[in-house]
Amino acid sequence: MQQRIQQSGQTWRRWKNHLATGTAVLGALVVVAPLLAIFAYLIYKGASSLNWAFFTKVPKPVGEIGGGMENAIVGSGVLLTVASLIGIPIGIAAGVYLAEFGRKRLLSNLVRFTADVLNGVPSIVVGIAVYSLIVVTQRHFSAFSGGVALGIMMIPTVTRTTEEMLLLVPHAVREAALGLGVPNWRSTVSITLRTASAGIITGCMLAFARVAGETAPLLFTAFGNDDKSLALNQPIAALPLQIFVYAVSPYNDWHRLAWAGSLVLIFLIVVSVSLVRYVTSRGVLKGAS
Amino acid sequence: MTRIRFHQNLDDLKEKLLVMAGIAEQAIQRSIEAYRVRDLSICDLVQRSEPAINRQEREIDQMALDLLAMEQPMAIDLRFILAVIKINADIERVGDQAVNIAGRVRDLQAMPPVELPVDIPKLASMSASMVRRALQAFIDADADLAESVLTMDDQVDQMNNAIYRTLSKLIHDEPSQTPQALNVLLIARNLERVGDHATNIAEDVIFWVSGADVRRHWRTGS
Amino acid sequence: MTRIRFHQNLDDLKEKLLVMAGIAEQAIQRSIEAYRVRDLSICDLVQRSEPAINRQEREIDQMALDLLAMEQPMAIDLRFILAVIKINADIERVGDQAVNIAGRVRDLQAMPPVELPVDIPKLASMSASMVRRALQAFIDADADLAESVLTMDDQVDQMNNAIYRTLSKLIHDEPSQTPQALNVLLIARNLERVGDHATNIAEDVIFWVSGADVRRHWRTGS
Amino acid sequence: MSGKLAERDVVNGRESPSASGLAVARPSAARRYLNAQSDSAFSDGFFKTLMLASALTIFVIVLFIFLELAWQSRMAIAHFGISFLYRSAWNPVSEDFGARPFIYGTLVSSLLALLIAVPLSVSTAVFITEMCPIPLRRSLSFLTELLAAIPSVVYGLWALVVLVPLLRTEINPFLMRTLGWTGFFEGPDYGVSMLAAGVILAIMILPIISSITREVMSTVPQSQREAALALGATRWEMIRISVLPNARLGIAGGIILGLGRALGETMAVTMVIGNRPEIARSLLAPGYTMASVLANEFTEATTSLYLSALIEIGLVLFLVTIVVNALARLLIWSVTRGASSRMA
Amino acid sequence: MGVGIEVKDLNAWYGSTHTLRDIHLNIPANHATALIGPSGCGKSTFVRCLNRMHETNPIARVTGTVKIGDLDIYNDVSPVVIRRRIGMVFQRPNPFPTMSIYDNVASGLRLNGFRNRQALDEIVERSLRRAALWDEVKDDLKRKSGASISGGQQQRLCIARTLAVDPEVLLMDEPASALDPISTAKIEDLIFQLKSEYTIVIVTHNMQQAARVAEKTGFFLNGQLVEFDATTKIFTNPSDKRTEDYITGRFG
Amino acid sequence: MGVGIEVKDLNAWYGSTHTLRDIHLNIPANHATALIGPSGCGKSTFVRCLNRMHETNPIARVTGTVKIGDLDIYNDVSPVVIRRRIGMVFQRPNPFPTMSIYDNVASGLRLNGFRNRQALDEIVERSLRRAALWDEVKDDLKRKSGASISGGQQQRLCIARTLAVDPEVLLMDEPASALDPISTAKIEDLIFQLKSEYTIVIVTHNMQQAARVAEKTGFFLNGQLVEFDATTKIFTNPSDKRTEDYITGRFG
Ligand SMILES: Nc1ncnc2c1ncn2[C@@H]1O[C@H](COP(=O)(O)OP(=O)(O)OP(=O)(O)O)[C@@H](O)[C@H]1O
Ligand SMILES: Nc1ncnc2c1ncn2[C@@H]1O[C@H](COP(=O)(O)OP(=O)(O)OP(=O)(O)O)[C@@H](O)[C@H]1O
Ligand SMILES: [Mg+2]
Ligand SMILES: [Mg+2]
Ligand SMILES: O=P([O-])([O-])[O-]
Repeated sequence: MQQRIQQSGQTWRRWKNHLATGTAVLGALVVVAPLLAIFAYLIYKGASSLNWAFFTKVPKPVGEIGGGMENAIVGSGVLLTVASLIGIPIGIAAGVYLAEFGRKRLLSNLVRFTADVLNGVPSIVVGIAVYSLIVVTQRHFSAFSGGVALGIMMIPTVTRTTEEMLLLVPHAVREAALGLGVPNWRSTVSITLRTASAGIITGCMLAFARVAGETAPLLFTAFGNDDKSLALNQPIAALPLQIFVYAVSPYNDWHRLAWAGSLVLIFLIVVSVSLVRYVTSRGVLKGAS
Repeated sequence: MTRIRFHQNLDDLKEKLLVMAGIAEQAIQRSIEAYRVRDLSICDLVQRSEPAINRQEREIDQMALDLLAMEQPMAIDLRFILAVIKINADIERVGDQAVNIAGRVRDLQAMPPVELPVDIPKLASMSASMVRRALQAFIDADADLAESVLTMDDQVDQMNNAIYRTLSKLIHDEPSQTPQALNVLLIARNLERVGDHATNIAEDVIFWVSGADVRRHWRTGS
Repeated sequence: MTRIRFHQNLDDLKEKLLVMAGIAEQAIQRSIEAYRVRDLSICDLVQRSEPAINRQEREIDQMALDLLAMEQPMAIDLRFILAVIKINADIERVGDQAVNIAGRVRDLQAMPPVELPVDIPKLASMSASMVRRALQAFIDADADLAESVLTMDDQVDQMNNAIYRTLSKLIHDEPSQTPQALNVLLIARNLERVGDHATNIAEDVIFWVSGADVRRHWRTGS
Repeated sequence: MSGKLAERDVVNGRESPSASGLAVARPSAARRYLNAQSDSAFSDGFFKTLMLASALTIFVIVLFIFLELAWQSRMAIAHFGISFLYRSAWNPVSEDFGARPFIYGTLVSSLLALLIAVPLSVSTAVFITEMCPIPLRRSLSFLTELLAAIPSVVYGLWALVVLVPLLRTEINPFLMRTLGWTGFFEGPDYGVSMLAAGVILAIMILPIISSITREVMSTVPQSQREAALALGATRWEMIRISVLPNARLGIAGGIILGLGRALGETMAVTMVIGNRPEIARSLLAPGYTMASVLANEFTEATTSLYLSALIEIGLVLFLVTIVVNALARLLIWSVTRGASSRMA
Repeated sequence: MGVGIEVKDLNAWYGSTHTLRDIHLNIPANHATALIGPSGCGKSTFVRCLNRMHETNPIARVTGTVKIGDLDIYNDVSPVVIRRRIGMVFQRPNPFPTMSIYDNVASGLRLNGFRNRQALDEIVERSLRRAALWDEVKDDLKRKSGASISGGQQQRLCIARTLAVDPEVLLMDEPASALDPISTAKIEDLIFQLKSEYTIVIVTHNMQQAARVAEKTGFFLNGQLVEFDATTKIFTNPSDKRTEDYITGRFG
Repeated sequence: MGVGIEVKDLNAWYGSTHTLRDIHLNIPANHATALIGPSGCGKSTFVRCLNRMHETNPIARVTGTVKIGDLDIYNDVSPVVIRRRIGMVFQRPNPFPTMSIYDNVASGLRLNGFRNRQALDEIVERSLRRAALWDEVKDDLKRKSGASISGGQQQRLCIARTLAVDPEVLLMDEPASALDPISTAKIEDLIFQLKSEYTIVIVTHNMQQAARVAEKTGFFLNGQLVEFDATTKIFTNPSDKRTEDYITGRFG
């Protein structure tokens, strides 16, 4: 047979195989290197600047050494709480609608598209929109407006992961529930959502982690505040905002605080992402598919 | 589920059975020929056919067994295979009867020839035609033709009984002819059994074709 | 693949066959009893058992057919069902022979009693014991026991031949006893056939148990 | 009707068990209980409406953002018309505004990022899913996932402190020497530059693209790989004919997502791009993006026309991301059509 | 105890394809009835019409009457109520993967608000026993998830889950086709035991399976019910030529 | 033409589980050989050892000799070469979904740098004809994707794809278990036709399938080859009690 084993081609094929392997390894290295560099630098710089005061003091006036970011940590907490209260329920409910009620309809396609658009809308644009809606009408910057901006940014991520995770739940599971005479809403809440819960939690955590580090939309909503504040209608500080301000400042001590803030922020994010990974890797989701 | 090969195998099975049936039928005819012309060489022929028939019986049985094991036959196909297994046994016994007849002819040959007032060839042709008809019914999957075999059996039985009476009277009257008469009586019985086997074959054909177990109406009736 | 129900069904099938075999065997014994004590009422009993045997034959056949259609039996199970189908036919014919014997006894009864120099009960007990042994082999799935049936058949054949010679000589010598002698001769043939059927049953048991088609060695050999 | 039925069943269950068709003689505890339950038609309807309202909220938000931006920028639109998009001037003092340098900066920095990130992230994904030993696989994918979660301001900080000096002292001189003749790498070299923005954007979108690619590659069924191997394919050939084609859809999706993020990325870019509204051929020159100008100047906008012009830039950015998203959907849709049956 | 099912003039559509045509059928109570036929002939559609699962498909439509006992399921009650009374077991085992074995069995009641713990314990045990699964899982009831047991066990779990709501009819759409022969035999034994208490309708591609478990068998072809008769009759001696051709593999 | 396969002392492991133990076996050339046995007995592992697919699993290990004709596949050649000579068809059809039907069939040759368009056309047509698929797809060769045809057609496409590289041996791991009866019958007919030209090894759960297509049958149990004999022998009168028990359903 003419096509049986052409020895000549074999060497070249082996070579190509090696070449491809080499390229992939190299690519991976090039990617991993800066990542490790960032981490190493962050830990090195940040850890050396961390101290107790960082968590318990508010910033000192310009030029003075010392102070901390208590105001920013508390502020971020307030902002993220508001954001989650807005983003997660709306996001999940919309995801449920897309997955369970509107598979093929025009309306749901429109919603799906707008969710993708919203996901792609630059955070700063969201900031502007919220600014003109809330800040301009209230005539002052506020924690509430910041929370709303972040919440809006959470919605599409939560919606789309919820939808995707729900679609991963086999149709058979839904039929099983309906076949038992379970009402539709009950089946959706107790079976479908629960089956997909690990994935949905992942989505929420990712959305949370994403907005936790957002700076741009806070620039003209939460604005920042050098004092600790819990009031929703007052300007409020936030970790990323504070980091930005300190990073672009010319003062060394502020740079130090910026690094420390970054480390804390990353630590929070890493913890939440790891938690998510732990939950998902326990295989709760795997059984579903 | 186009089980082409399976159905070819069924056809092969039928073919094989018919070949064997042909040999058995021929053996019966030959044995009667031997009786008519008192020819020992024909007896030899008949007796030599027995191993062939037995071998074919085994082959057919094996083939049927293989098909049952390997093809999950259902409905008409299953009934067909079961009918073949039963017909197979009957045909083999028809062959046995031919051999028995040949044996009797051989005994007769050793005795002084006598003229007996019975028409064995007629009985023989009757029985043989029952076998042929039953086989034709099998070939054509014709239940009606098979039914007709069942009625012929009664005639064969009557002829046999008549022969029995004639011969037993003859023996009584002419004791000198006892050995010959006894042998002929047994030949008649053998032919009657051939008819019975033909009847069995016909019943199996009806069972295969229509699914009705004809014994239900027939045997209990008689 | 724990096909529990299927195997229960197989057991039921066996059970049914044994019940039927018991009736057939009893029929043979009764017919000989009738012969010995010249009792017409026993003949009636025997002849009345025929419809029951026929009905059971049909039921067993149907059950076997259903099992084949519904359970895809394989290997030993399949061989078992095929063996049952064949044994079933043989047992039914054993029953027929009993009925035939009863018929002969009825004829004899109508004639003046004569003392014939043949031991029919001995032949009968020989045949009956073949049947019993074959059935025991079937119950125990014992191929060796079944083998022993095959050797007994030769003895039965010899006894039958001896009876044939004795009786044909007797007829020759005492023409007046012809009708009685002829009937007894036929009874002997019937008993010989019973032995043949027992042999068939034994062969089927061997086939079922060991998978070896015993006819291969035996029929061609003889 | 349903309520009445439930009642009837209860009655039947207690008093005349065999009267109704189904409530037969043996109502067990379970049966009796279930027969007493309503058919939930109302709660089902309510639930569905609630979900629908939430879904519509998303649509309303996007619509609102668009209308708000358009309304707030009406003054600039009226003033400059379409020329706003291609004029290069940016002079708050004379109130002369054009978005061209920002649009240019946004597009170039994003494309540059894609150019760097796509090959790297795809080959990383290939390495992780197809080649690397299993223990290493986990830690590598965890690492890349973490990177996706690092806030951009941290990237900016790192870029400002580490990347920019590194570029200025080591890499840019090298580039100028070897590739200077193309005109893309000419001095003067400030460190903060379009290139720096492109590199930091690339680093930021790398994990996004690579983790999505990795995910879709790991969903390629093992049977597809075995099909190729069983035909006598080498590992690379197996990847080429089984893995990559099956995953291309997801990879395209990941790239688009990365592009979206690069276009709108604000803080890190603001910190390293140099923030100068000029268009230069050299990638080593500073630039400006739409997002950065908003971040830098929005709170300082003093006149209403200035503010309006800035918001119009926001509007343009918004529209650009919509267009990119639409393109992405179109692309994904056209690819899916070819392989739709795979999904079935 | 089970109830009989009376189907009259049943027609069903998916969009504009007419999937079932004029089905007339009386399914006897407390027996197993098998439905066979070539792929796409409408067997699944038919059983899904019996508990109104058909209408969960947005393009599906159905006309005709289905009576369970005296109850006209399309006119007298809502689908949710009818599905509680007519249990269904699907081709692929579909336990709720996030629930424990116990919760799976309890789900039909719990999701409808049943809260009596003790009664629930009893019902769960009895259902698992009836489904011949109790001995295999009793030690892991609340520890193992419904997805962590073998396929055959999962399918029996699904049967137990259905039994727990004490339905009168059990519909099974190729319940063993995804299982290995040993699990299949167990499911068949189970059906065999259950049929004295329930009316069982089972769709199967495997004719021997139909033969083994069902007293009655219906043969569907192109959306029509060609023949409905005793199983032994269908498999040894069907009346209709098309049935015979299908059974013996002369079809298609 | 096919070649015989000689297996000596084959042992295989997944991690530390010893999956195959001391397998000795001679598979005849140009015949179909069926492998049966309960789930998990090692049938798949065995056939995967025959074309060195086993070793693609990172935790897998194998010892012993497998000779295809005179060639010791574990010592004389690379796996890439051996897999081209020993084609494999899997349980679930796995056509390349992104390729057209034509490209699917041509893929094996293209991999080897085969570029002659005209010869390729011929080979594709011949392979599809041999796989009894040509008439059904000839009009859509380059228009339809490999995934857009029915399951049964997909499986025949996979067979055609394997035939196109003209292997000497065809390994099939439950090739019809995911298909409906009609498609199954087509695949069986196909195997029956192909076996005069190829050495075919087919794993199946369906004993009747083994019976229908194969001349020889091997029975595996717990990683051991219990019996290897003519198919009719195995199914009507096996020598080993364990085989008999499995065949007749007395097992387990
Ligand atoms: N969801 C659906 N949408 C559109 N048509 C469908 C759908 N489900 C089934 N059909 C069509 O309805 C007909 C009957 O399908 P059904 O599933 O009832 O067949 P079946 O007898 O169960 O086949 P199988 O044995 O393959 O399960 C088929 O022709 C099929 O194409
Ligand atoms: N990828 C794997 N990793 C670890 N163990 C495996 C793997 N595949 C199979 N095994 C184990 O090897 C043994 C043999 O498996 P194999 O797949 O060969 O069985 P099989 O006879 O093909 O079964 P089936 O009929 O279910 O396909 C089983 O006990 C199984 O648990
Ligand atoms: Mg179906
Ligand atoms: Mg396997
Ligand atoms: O065995 P018989 O020929 O006498 O039936």
